Amino acid sequence: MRIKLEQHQFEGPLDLLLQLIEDQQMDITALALSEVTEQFLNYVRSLQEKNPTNLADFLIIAAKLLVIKSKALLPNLDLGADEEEAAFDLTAQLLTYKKFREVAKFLKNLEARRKQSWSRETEFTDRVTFLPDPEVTVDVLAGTLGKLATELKEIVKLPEKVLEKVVSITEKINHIQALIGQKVETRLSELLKDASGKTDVIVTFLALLELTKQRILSLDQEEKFADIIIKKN
Amino acid sequence: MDLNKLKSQILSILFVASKPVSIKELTETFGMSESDIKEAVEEIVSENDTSGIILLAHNDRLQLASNPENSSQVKKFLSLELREKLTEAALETLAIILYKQPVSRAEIENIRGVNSQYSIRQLLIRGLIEKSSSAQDRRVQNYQTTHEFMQTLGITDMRKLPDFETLTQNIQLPENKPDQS
Amino acid sequence: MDLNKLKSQILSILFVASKPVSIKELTETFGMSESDIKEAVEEIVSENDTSGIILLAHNDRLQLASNPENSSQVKKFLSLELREKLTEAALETLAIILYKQPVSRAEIENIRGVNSQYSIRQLLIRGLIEKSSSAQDRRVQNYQTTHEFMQTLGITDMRKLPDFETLTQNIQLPENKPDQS
Repeated sequence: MRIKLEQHQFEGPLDLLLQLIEDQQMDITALALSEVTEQFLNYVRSLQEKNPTNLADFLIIAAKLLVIKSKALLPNLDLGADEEEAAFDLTAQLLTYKKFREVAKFLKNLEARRKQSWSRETEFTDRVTFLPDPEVTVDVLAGTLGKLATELKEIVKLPEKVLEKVVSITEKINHIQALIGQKVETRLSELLKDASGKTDVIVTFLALLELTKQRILSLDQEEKFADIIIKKN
Repeated sequence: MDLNKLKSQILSILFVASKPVSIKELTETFGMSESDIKEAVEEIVSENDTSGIILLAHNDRLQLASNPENSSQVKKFLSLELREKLTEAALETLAIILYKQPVSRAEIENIRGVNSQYSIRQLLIRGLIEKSSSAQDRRVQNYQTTHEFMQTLGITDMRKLPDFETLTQNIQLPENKPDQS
Repeated sequence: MDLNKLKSQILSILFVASKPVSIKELTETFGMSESDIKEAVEEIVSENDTSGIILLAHNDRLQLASNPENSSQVKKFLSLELREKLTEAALETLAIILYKQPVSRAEIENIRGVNSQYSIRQLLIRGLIEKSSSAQDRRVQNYQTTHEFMQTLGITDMRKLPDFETLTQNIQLPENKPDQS
């Protein structure tokens, strides 16, 4: 039975990928992984609005899947040893994750027994002795609080930082459409010229796929391995 | 019920209760007769004679206590415990209470991002902080520094604490965002 | 010293202590070797199955607790609420910390494939995990499980948990079956 992906809350990209592979009932090969890439990317698109903070984590795995898919389609494609190795580690990563999910299930079963134990509230009012620590002065305490304040600031800021990292796909779609409106046609290399990292590249690809699907753009390649030409329909 | 099982359950209850419990309360919980409960209690009393935790039964009220025969070791342990320096965790907790008092345990834990039960106890035992109930909600337990500790620090007015304005402003709680992993 | 006497004295100390007690604190109190203390501790732990008050030993620290088998009676008597259920994200994070401890946040996130700051923070505030103090490199923050973890899941002896290999021996990804096409 297939789970409707959009309605299911996945704990993360590996959770989603395991589900997709198990749905496919395929061997875990590069081919199987490249088969589910499209579904994975579809989910990532839907995630944009639902839970943008986790989007970056999904995009990292999406990048690995795109590498695997490209290699399956174009075996001669050279993506650099690091990228390829990271992508093919995905199988090992999935297995480790699956094992820990089994441990999580075990813990859940322990919890479901509803057998808990409690410690005791020790009564110590009659033991209270005023005993300050001579090294603890007002300045020491002010310094400690200052450090806490700095740590807090970082915690509050972190989700914002994660969000900054993710370029919104809609924004990217608008950008590409505007660019093509001016030029009628452009090249992929042109679009990726200003990409500021792996995440940005993935988002550009996603935006392109989306626009092609909506038949706003068409993609063309003059010969194998040549730059991809993007045209307005 | 199996007598050993009943004895174990009574001990668990007395341990967690940490205050005297009457035989009557136990008969209600177990739905058993007073004589059954008393039989189990008497067995615990005689078995625990040499144990570190003994059962005191007085006027049908039951309470656990540490065995007085071990009192010299217990005293030694407690005095060693008191002589310890304040831990880093206790220091953080104390700093928060000093600047934000009166402040609740939940607030302290949200600021520190860790459970602070034991730090609070350490500070209470050493007389540096004390409980105060919240004016708005009597169920909320708040903490404040003791008068003695403020005197030791030489503070008469909270507002004169170093960087009082900036520090209290910067100690703000991160919001809970339950949709995140 | 007589082993039974030592066991009794350790129990008395743990009974009055207001926090988990380290093996080191006990060696100082008794002026005895670590191995003597540990022998007595292990004997007490081996009686955990049946006694109403059990000894939780974890990361060389000791704490008394009620027997989880008596959970429903204790709960009923004291009208306690059971602890809130853990979320899937918290369970995953806890699973990794349990079998990899002490473990860093980076390693947890690498296994889960997802930012785990929020889960870690929730587990820290609930006291189910703590920052590990014995880290070699102070800049790397490691995490480990606590006594509260044992109490929440009703674990009486960490050594009785199945090992990771046994627990996950049947877990595999769909295998390569040649000639499927």
